[in-house]
Amino acid sequence: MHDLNGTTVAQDDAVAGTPATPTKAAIAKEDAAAAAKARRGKLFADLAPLIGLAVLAVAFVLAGTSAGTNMGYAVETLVNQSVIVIIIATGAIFIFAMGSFDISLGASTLVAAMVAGLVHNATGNLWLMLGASVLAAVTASLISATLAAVFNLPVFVTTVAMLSVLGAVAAALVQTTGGAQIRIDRSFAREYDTLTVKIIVAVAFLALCVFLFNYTRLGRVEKLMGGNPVTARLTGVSMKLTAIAAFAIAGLGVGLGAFLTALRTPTLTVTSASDIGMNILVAMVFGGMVISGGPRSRIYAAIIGGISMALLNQTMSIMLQGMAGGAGIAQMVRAVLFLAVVWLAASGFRTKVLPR
Amino acid sequence: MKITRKMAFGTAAGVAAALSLAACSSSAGTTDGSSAGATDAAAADPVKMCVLVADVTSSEALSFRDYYTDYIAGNFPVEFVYSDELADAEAEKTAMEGFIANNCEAVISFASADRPTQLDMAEDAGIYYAVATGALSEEEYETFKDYEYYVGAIGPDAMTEYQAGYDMVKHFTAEGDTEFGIFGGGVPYYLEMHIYRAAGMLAALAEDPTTSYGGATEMGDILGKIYQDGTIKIADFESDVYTLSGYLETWDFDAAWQASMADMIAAGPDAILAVGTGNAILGAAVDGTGIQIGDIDAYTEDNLVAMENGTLGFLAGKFTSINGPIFAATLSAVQGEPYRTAEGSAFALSQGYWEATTAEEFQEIVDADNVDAPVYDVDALSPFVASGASYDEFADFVSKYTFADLVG
Amino acid sequence: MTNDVVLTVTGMSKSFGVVRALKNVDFELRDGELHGLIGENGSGKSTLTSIVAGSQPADTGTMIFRGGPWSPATVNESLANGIGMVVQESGTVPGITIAENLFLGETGQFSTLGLVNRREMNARATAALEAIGVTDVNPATPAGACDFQTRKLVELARVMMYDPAVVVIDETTTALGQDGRDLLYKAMDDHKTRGAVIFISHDLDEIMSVCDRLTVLRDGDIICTFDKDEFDEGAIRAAMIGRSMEGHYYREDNKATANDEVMLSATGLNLGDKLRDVTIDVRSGEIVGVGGLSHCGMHELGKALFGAVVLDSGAVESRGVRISNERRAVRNALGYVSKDRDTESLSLSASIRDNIASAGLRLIGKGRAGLITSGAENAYVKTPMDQLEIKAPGAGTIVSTLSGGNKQKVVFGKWIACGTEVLILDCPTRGVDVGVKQAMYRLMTQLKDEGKAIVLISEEMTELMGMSDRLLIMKDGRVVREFERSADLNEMEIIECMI
Amino acid sequence: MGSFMRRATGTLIIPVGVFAVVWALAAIDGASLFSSSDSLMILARTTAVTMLTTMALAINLNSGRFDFSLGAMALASSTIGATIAINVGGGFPAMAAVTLAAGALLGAFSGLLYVTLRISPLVSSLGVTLLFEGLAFTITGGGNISFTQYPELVAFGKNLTALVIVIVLALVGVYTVFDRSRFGSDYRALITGQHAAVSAGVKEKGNAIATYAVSGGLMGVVGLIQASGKGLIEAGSINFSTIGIMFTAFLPMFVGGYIGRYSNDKLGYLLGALSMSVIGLGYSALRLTSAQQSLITAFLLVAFLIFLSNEERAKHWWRRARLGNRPPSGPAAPPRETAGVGASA
Repeated sequence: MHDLNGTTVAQDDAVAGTPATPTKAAIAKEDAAAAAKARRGKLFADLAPLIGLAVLAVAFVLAGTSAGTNMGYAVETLVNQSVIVIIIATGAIFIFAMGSFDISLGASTLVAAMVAGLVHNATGNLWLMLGASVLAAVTASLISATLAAVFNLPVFVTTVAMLSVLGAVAAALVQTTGGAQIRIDRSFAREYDTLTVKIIVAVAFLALCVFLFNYTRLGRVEKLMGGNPVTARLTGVSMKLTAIAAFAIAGLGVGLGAFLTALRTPTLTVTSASDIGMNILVAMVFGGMVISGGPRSRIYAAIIGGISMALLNQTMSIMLQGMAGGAGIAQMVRAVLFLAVVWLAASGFRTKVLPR
Repeated sequence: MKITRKMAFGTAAGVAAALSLAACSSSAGTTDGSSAGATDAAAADPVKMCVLVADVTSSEALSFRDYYTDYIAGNFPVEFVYSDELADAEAEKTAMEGFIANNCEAVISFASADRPTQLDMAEDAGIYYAVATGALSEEEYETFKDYEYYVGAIGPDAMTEYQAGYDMVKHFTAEGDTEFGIFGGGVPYYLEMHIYRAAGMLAALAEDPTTSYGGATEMGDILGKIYQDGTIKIADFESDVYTLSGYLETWDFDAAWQASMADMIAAGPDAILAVGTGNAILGAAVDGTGIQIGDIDAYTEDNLVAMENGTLGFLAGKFTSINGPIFAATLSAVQGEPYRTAEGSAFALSQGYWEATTAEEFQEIVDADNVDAPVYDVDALSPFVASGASYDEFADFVSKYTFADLVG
Repeated sequence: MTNDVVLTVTGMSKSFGVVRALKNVDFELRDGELHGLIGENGSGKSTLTSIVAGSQPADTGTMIFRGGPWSPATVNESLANGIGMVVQESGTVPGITIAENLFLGETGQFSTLGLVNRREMNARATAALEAIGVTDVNPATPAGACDFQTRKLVELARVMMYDPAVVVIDETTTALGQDGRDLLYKAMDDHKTRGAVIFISHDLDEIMSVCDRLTVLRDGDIICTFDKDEFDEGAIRAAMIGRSMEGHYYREDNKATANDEVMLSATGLNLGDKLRDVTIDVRSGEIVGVGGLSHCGMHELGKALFGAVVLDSGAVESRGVRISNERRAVRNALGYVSKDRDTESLSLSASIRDNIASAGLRLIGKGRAGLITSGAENAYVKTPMDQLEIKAPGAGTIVSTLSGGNKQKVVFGKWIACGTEVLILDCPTRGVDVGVKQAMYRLMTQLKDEGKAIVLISEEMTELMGMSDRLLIMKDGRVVREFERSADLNEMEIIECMI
Repeated sequence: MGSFMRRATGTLIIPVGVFAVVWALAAIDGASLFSSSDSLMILARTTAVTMLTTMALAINLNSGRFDFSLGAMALASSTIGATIAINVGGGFPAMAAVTLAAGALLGAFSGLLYVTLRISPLVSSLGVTLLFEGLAFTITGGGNISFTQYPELVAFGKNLTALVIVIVLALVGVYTVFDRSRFGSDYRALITGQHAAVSAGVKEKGNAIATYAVSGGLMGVVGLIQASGKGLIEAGSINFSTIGIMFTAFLPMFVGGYIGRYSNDKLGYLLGALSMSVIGLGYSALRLTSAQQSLITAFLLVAFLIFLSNEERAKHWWRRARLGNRPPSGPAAPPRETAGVGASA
């Protein structure tokens, strides 16, 4: 799945175009042209998700205004619906950047939200609730990471196992209440389920992630690992510590996302947060994240992708309201757009053999 | 195929164009739809009613939907906007947000993952909210009954659910059956209505003096035990008369589940008592075994076939147009005449099931009430839509819901 | 031997990015001859033959084969039409059987309705192997379960099976034991009765003993061609290196020098049959060469010294610190340049900047609370890029677009920039052109003068002799002999220890 | 003969061991694994579903191609097959033929999309999952397809003989296609030598599309069996709710890879699936709750992977402890199975 030899095609093209008796200057010129072509491809790939976002924003505004949608409320809704996915997906980029794959994030969001709910119900304290949520999520995340590190397992498989385990834990947590749900006090949830709280949490966490990813060793090392794990190891990178750090950050994101989930939907059942696991994956890819990680990982992917998805979902629901089977059509349109954006984003990075 | 970047740009531009075109045409479509509705109903401005549905795939949900979108929308000045399948509270909230943004004037909710949140959102947004085929818990009712935009609830309350389970067992024991299996459906997920139905079944059996469930014989005790265990334990069932030979509930339809189902059927009970969707899940398996299913579901074609061939021995079901009165109350509220109780609160009215034990009864019900000719038709509902009817008149209308009341 | 010309190459040029691998080359192959090609790495031997055998196109030039124009688009097309090549790097696929490898992409000939008749295929495979004298290989064995020599012989058999008029054999003998070599020599000799052979080797003695004619390449040019009766070791060597006028290639001095401080010491290293009781010390200002045949264990030793393998027993220490893993190695200023540059030393899809900075992120962040800004990073990367003259449009250039030499410079840059004190180099000049090679040697000399310690693992004897203060020869996982730098080191004597 | 014994032991140790342990646990609890006349049929049915899913997953995952769309392919193909059989007629033969063909076509479409777009197969499969789920939803308008009125369409899923025949045919078919055919040898060459095989003239794109088509066809059969097993098709499953089935295939796939070292990986998938089905019967006999089942299955997955990943390490320690520094003797270990390459990503 690694996109090695990323731009070899560009090089081949340049070589094929070399004139019959190449002078040094001509070679240099060809070289510059090849490099420029590669840069254009890269730039385009970087821009594709933004183009997608812009297209969707335009479509949303057009659809919304012509259908008489309450745009002010709709925009606020956009934030409400995307912020949790954005937070969790941004944290998860630390896992994906190093070439690992975590399928259990949705389940751990659920468990963390439930723990948050139980702690709140026991203590009534907002901060304890937040702390418990983060602690539960980080713990779950670190169990996967340490299992994988200690026993040399592929992370993906440990997270598949975690998915089952967390599902069972959620069922057990619900049973402690002697009912189908963990209910958090409604008025308390309403007090804090505000745009301000969401934006504070999101901005704080995203700033932390951007800082760690772009301005510290951790982000560089993860991209190196994603690009070529053997090289990373032979450059003195501790794979285990890096993986544990990445999973801890992702856990923090899940914890915060779960905290907001508990406030947004204070009635938690075993099916709560069931869509989040896949949504964060789609959001990341939609936003231009390379799923195999490596040097082209982008910390902003989740933000772009999360908003794009919320825009798309709202546009589709405006357009298809009242239509039987509309959900199926909406989902197919989503799929086509998703594939189109991914394909555009990968357009500068073709190889001779099929990507894996 | 060689894909160039030019094509890529083309695709992107095309997608944008298509989306915006679709956007325009969709608004046009909305207008068309409403004018069509208006022609029939001879009213100018259709009321946009949005419907929250947790499970859009069941045949029950589909027939309810047909009743609203085909019959009601064709005869009243309304248009219906349905939600997608709602898996959880988050999905409900997202759908509510979409409804509010898109100027719904009322929400009729079939989704119960987080009713308090829905109620709060509707109240904040100033749109009417009604609960269909369900009820708020007492505690919830006390909290929300004075909300200005809460219309009320019509549907089986917990006791009605309990009664349906009770009636089912009474039917089979009257036929002389003594050995049963129970399909507990959503009991492990603490689905309240399933627990009450199961409790009703056990309580009916426990009327025999030698019979008890873990020592419990009364409704309250039985409910308590089920809530405590989160399941039903057949080992705790004691009786000299009756046998509980199998128990199954819903989870992944995997090897273990299928083996458990086979065990339950292999034990050869006289009947399997299902808290819901029993025929859909077990019908194929019991076909030809002589075991009957008692079910609480809806009057669908599948269930009719099952009753004809003897698989389905008892059905307590919601009839197709059961949601007529809640619609009438909601539309009335939107048009400025909400029904309020004497205390000025939102109403909480109960409606129960229609029961059928033979194909003939079943057929009678289907003939009497279907999407084309519902029992709650225009004539029945119109007197309660902004026509000055009092709360008591409306409550009386709702309470007469049985087959005998409505059909004769 | 007839004197008919079977293949003519005229005015062929080929560039890879900024590296000109072939410069307007003319070459002639006669029917019935065994024609040797010799030259330093990067001299253009493999480029020339790979174009002839269809694995890449030339930029310019024409080829005439058996009287007609020749420009094969693929290796298979070339093979089917009369020119086959056994490549330097392993070309077998590990997950399929020997027989399937022999008929890779060609299994259609055994299939009816898409089903492969394996009995027939295996029988044909056995016959093909026996044709080159290999009798002890079961064609149903997965290639991945066979040793390197067997896989190499399978490649030879695959080519020979087509009975091409021209067979190209590219530096295959380094992978072969004596028995394998004998099989190869016999196959080549037999083939002369049916066509011609181009044989590429680094081993001057070997090439002189088996070839009828010998062409020397250097820096993408053909220098000269010798007939058998003109073979003279001195003259050939002079033609190969031929750069006395261009300043010193290797080190100028002939004396072993080193400071006192022991920078790296390994004691009693054991690892399966790869390392057996290896003990070495490397001192400040010293270049310790390690040589031997490909599978003598020297590459494993390189990794072991860097803490990159889990040893059965033994320990590596650097200035009092036990080097038990790569992380501790880097923290203690060790650096490692792998033999497999693209897969082990670089992140190809990353930029030059990302690669060079990767070992020094702590240094970049030092004094600024770990904060890594692009300004600081660019400044950090600029020095090695300038010093090593890495040819690229900028530090943001993706490494996969660079030539082999420049890639290797990036790897060196990574270790130099972070202040490495002990550098373990495994075949550092593999696949780089002569100019870069010279730059590397200069750099090594400079590092030695600065008091760094260097372990130079190489398959090239001239390089080892030219650069090492001490030269350790390994065989079967053991250090069998140690030579000290002096003017009168005898290459033959050294090679004898290896075999 | 020694080699035969070694191979037979390696092949059978897992299924026989699992059976013995599960049987013993059930016996201690006083329960029987085969308590009803349908037990064997259920064993065959779940074995068939698990084996086919495992094969469908493994044939692409071996090539590093991760496929989330397996469940969606089963859903969409069975929805198409059932809709046509119910609305057009033709009975079970029509339903089976259409479902199988639809599965293969959907698979081929998925493969075509991947080779045309040349994007990561995992990402492509995410899009394909959404597409196929959406397709099934659109066909039925979101409703379930119930077979209560058409029991003849699903009788095959309750027929032990039919299920055993499906298992045998699928095993022989997949073995023939991947181990005996020209396509198969190209396929296996591409797995471990993508570049070498492509440069030797193997048509990678066609091979990939065909592999996806086979995977889709297998999932079509799974869809058919599941429709029979449940008596209904939940065509309203969207938002990735079909991906769950993929996770049930991991453990059998790893077991299959292990067994493949001693005999054949396809046979291994069967035995792995059989083992999982026996464990399922055990869960039922022991009356474990679904939460307990998930925990045990997760534990088994991790434990088996720990065993696989640390086998070499364990041997290394063993060698150190027993032999000291003497070199090991004996033949080289068989090559490690490449299954799970993609999963490590």
